Amino acid sequence: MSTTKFEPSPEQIKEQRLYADMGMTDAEFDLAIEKLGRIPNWTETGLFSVMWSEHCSYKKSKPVLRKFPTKGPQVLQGPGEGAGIVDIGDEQAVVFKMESHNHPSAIEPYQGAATGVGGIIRDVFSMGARPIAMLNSLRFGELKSARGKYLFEEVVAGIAGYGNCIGIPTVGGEIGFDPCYEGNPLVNAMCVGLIDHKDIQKGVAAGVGNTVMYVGAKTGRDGIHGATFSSEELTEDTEESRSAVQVGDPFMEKLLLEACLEVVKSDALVGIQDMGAAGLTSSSAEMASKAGTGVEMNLDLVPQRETNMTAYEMMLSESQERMLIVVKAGREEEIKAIFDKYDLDAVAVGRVTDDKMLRLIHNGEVVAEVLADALAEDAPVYNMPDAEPAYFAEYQAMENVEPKVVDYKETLTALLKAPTIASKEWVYDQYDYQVRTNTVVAPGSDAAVLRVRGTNKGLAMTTDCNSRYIYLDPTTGGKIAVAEAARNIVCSGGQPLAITDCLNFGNPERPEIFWQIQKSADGIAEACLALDAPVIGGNVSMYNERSGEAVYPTPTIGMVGLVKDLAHVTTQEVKAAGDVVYLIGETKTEFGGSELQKLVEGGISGKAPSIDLTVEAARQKAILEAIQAGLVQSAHDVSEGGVAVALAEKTFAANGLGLDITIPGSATTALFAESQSRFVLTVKEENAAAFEAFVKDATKIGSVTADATIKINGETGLLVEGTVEEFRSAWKGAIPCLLKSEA
Amino acid sequence: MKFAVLVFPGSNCDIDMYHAIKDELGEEVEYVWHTATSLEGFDGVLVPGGFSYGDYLRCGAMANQSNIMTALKEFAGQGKPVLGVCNGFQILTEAGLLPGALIRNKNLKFMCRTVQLKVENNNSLFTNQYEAGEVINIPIAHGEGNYYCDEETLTELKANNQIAFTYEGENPNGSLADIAGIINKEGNVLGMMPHPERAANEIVGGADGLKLFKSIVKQWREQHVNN
Amino acid sequence: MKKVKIYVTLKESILDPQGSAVQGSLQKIGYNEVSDVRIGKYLEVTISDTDRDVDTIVKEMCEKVLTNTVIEKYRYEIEEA
Amino acid sequence: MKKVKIYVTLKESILDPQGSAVQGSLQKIGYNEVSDVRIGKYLEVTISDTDRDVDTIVKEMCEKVLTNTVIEKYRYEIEEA
Ligand SMILES: Nc1ncnc2c1ncn2[C@@H]1O[C@H](COP(=O)(O)OP(=O)(O)O)[C@@H](O)[C@H]1O
Ligand SMILES: [Mg+2]
Repeated sequence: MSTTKFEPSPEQIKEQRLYADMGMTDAEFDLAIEKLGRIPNWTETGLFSVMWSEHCSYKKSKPVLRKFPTKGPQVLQGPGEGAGIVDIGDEQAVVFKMESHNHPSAIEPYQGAATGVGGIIRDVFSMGARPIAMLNSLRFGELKSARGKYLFEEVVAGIAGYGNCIGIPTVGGEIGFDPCYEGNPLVNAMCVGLIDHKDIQKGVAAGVGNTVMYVGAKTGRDGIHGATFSSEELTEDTEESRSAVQVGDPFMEKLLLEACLEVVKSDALVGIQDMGAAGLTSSSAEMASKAGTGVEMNLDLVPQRETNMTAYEMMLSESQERMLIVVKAGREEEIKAIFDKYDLDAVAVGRVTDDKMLRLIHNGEVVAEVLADALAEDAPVYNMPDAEPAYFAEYQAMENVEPKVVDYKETLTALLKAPTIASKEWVYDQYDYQVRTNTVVAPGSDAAVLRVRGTNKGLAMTTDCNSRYIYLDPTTGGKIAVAEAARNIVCSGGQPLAITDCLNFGNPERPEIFWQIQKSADGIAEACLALDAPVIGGNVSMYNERSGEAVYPTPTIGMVGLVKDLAHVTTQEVKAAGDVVYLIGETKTEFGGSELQKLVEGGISGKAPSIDLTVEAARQKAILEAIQAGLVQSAHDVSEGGVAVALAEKTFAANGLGLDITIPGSATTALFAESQSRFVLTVKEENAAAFEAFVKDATKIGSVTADATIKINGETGLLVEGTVEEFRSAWKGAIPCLLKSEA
Repeated sequence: MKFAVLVFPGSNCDIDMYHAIKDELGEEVEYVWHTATSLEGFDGVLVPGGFSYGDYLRCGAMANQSNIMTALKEFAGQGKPVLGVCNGFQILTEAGLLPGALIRNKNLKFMCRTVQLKVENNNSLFTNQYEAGEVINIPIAHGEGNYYCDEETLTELKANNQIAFTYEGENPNGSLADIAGIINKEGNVLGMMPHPERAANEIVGGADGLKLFKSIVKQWREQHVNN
Repeated sequence: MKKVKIYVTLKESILDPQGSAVQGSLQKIGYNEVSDVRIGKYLEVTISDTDRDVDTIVKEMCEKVLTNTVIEKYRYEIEEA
Repeated sequence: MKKVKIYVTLKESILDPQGSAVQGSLQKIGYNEVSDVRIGKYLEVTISDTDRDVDTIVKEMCEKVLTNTVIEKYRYEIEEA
């Protein structure tokens, strides 16, 4: 085995513990020696270190992920491939996955977000699917500091820049603002694709003697060790050490996308996988491991952007917009012709072997020779210790109390201005949400809905996670995240199909953090079972801390649902004067983690709102049936800010209409409590009786009016009265106003 | 009537154009890859939106260097209809088939929303199905739709009735004289930033754009029946 | 081999919203002395040895592709590399 | 009054998608001698008379606002205007 003359020898790596700089522990390095039967050289140490990083191996999160239900009659492909796949009938399926790009975005927000979008798109089209929509879930500090505003503006611009250019509509998402995200924003991107069953691809290097081809952009020294980097905490000097940030090239990816979708139609293609984290290493090792074969590659043939790259650098580079494919021997030219049409490199760099080895040749010599399974399968799995944090018992012991509210109208206005609730139009206005003309429900309602061209069906999609609840009580909060996503799907007329998740947490080596991970996974798993929405894929992002301060536990849920008939599509805004307004679900004095609590007390504490998944499931089913029966004019779930905010939101897109409402109970609770499993629907007067037969626990609370004002009465008289316009302008102007304000 | 939809590397709205013609208008349509050298057999050419060559360097600049552009210029020179939308409009100005240029939106941001347009000239081959002064709803999605030309050109555009559409109410991008779309002097080339092909079906963005395509077909039918 | 530096700027008569935005934000954080900002493009083009006249080539490329003369002007410097 | 010319370019190791795409199309239309294109920004900043040291101001502005030092580098020239 040769090493480049400037590289440390195996002995030096061991004695000077050089592997530690690559993120490996002593025990892990010993395990690598054991798997290899000798001390790994520099390149090989690099291979082990990236493949055994948390990002690639899930070594610390595997035991948690096992909690998730992943099966169901609808699931065609569960976790393990680039993206999960769910059947939607007619020999078609929907493919989706969500992924984080938090740390890169903290360093270089535009490119970090852009390359996050690019990466998740590749995951979807590497399955053979045509990407049809993007969503995202973002978390920032409270837009008070110059840096905070800069991160927010640039992340949004990066998502827009990449998504718009490649021509995939960005149709939805969510954004939260809390101080804990100030130094470590979260940028999660989700891609949804559509595929015919017959085109489904796998990332396998099958068929000994077949050819391994490298396609797409050239390899540079970008983001070497990115996977390791994302498996560490951010510190003040991480930024310095990031010499080579990845830059996204959406045009290149558009070409790669179109070329790959042509290639998947060819029976010369055997396997395809994107080069994501750990680039050439993970794609080659995983494709071989999955197929039970080996792969031999000649790195001299790899298209390179920079000169004098070492084997180590090439294997660990995270240059974007690249794919590894395996094609039947002798048919390379046909495949190359397709890539030629798009002016893309497509180079045979190796072949599939029968010895299960990942073997690399550079400058005519073998520079690495490792069992593919050792890299892809044999990473150690850790059962991390967990410990209930002290705050939890304290919060659980707290009584549910109402925050003090003096002026209801002023409070409603303030809540509408809170950035987490405020209109996100400033954001989605920058996203092309219509390109490819399938967007039936654009951003601004509950879930986005896209039509499936050529059928009468639609796909509803959303991302959701209230991390404040999860911080207070991870199990309950985890359940709520899934339930809320499902509510948004149901309100739009869809039946939840499955979820993808992105588990964003702090440092799992801290037992309190690992406890948050465990407990929220329990909650998510339970809700998935109750709502029949299995987990078909996802991503884990840990070490989201800045100088020892962890973000709130934020396991974002991305959900896709099936709208059986586009006639069922329902939006949140009220439709006609005279319609009856119903509130569905019970309102309790629940303010832990609520927007009102945050507003009044400046922070959050206490118990998260309770949730009964049996009630939730039954209610969602009843509402969906009522929608499918054509009885519902508008539907909106009650989330942050409670009923008052939900009602106000129902008027903002409905020109000239208003609401006249009377709600019982203590005013503050009735207006602002965040009790779960609640909905506000409107129904035509003549359908009221039929609707009530479907949804037994619906309470009439008022009617839609023609005068564009919002009037809410309580037991004690008028609580809130104002024009729709005054509320709308507060809600709509809040984010632009925060961005303009002095830092 | 048979339409060509030009496809450049990076075109995104090609499929939208294609389906608007095929599914909503019910006419014949084919994609034409940028390396083609002839547009023979087509009665109209649609230059779609998107990001040809990533819009790197300058929107439309590199697409203008494609093989197909020679054929397109010849096609336009024969008086046959050419419609450029969004990136297509940018390509047509780069090619000199339409005067002026499109620069960055005044707020420097990409914008996606539905805007109101006023039909300024309903006498053209592209607008004969609209009422004069009709206000229509059409989506926009662009970062560089701010139309610019010099004084002289603007005077000419006005004098020749070449301004097809203007933004009604709010001008989203800062364009000169609220211009949203212009026609060449001869009347057979239209460039516009808003996307009529995205407004060809009620379910996904309204149907106000369909009349534009119907106008083209009507004119073509009349010519070919009279001959 | 030649290294060509090309400067592309908007014509004076054309508004430069990006420049104004940058000027605005510089002033906001205390650089009151910044009275004007114009933003253009700067290209470094490497041209390998050729029989053709480099000056002609560069001028041609600028006119044909690299600038839009309706709104932009350019100048360039050719250096030995 | 000073006129400052600022050149902002991507660091060498950073991918320049714009530059590569432009190079590709220049080659395709016959400029085979173009072996590399890098695209950066060119700023002209006018600074009115001030007591502060212009060099310091410019450096500060470059670091804080005008460039992203994670991926870009800059140089500048200060001229009397
Ligand atoms: N980052 C984003 N990108 C695109 N759309 C967004 C984003 N954030 C919010 N939206 C859209 O704004 C609307 C309101 O979002 P949100 O308040 O999260 O709704 P909900 O509470 O129903 O989940 C939704 O249509 C959502 O898709
Ligand atoms: Mg909702």
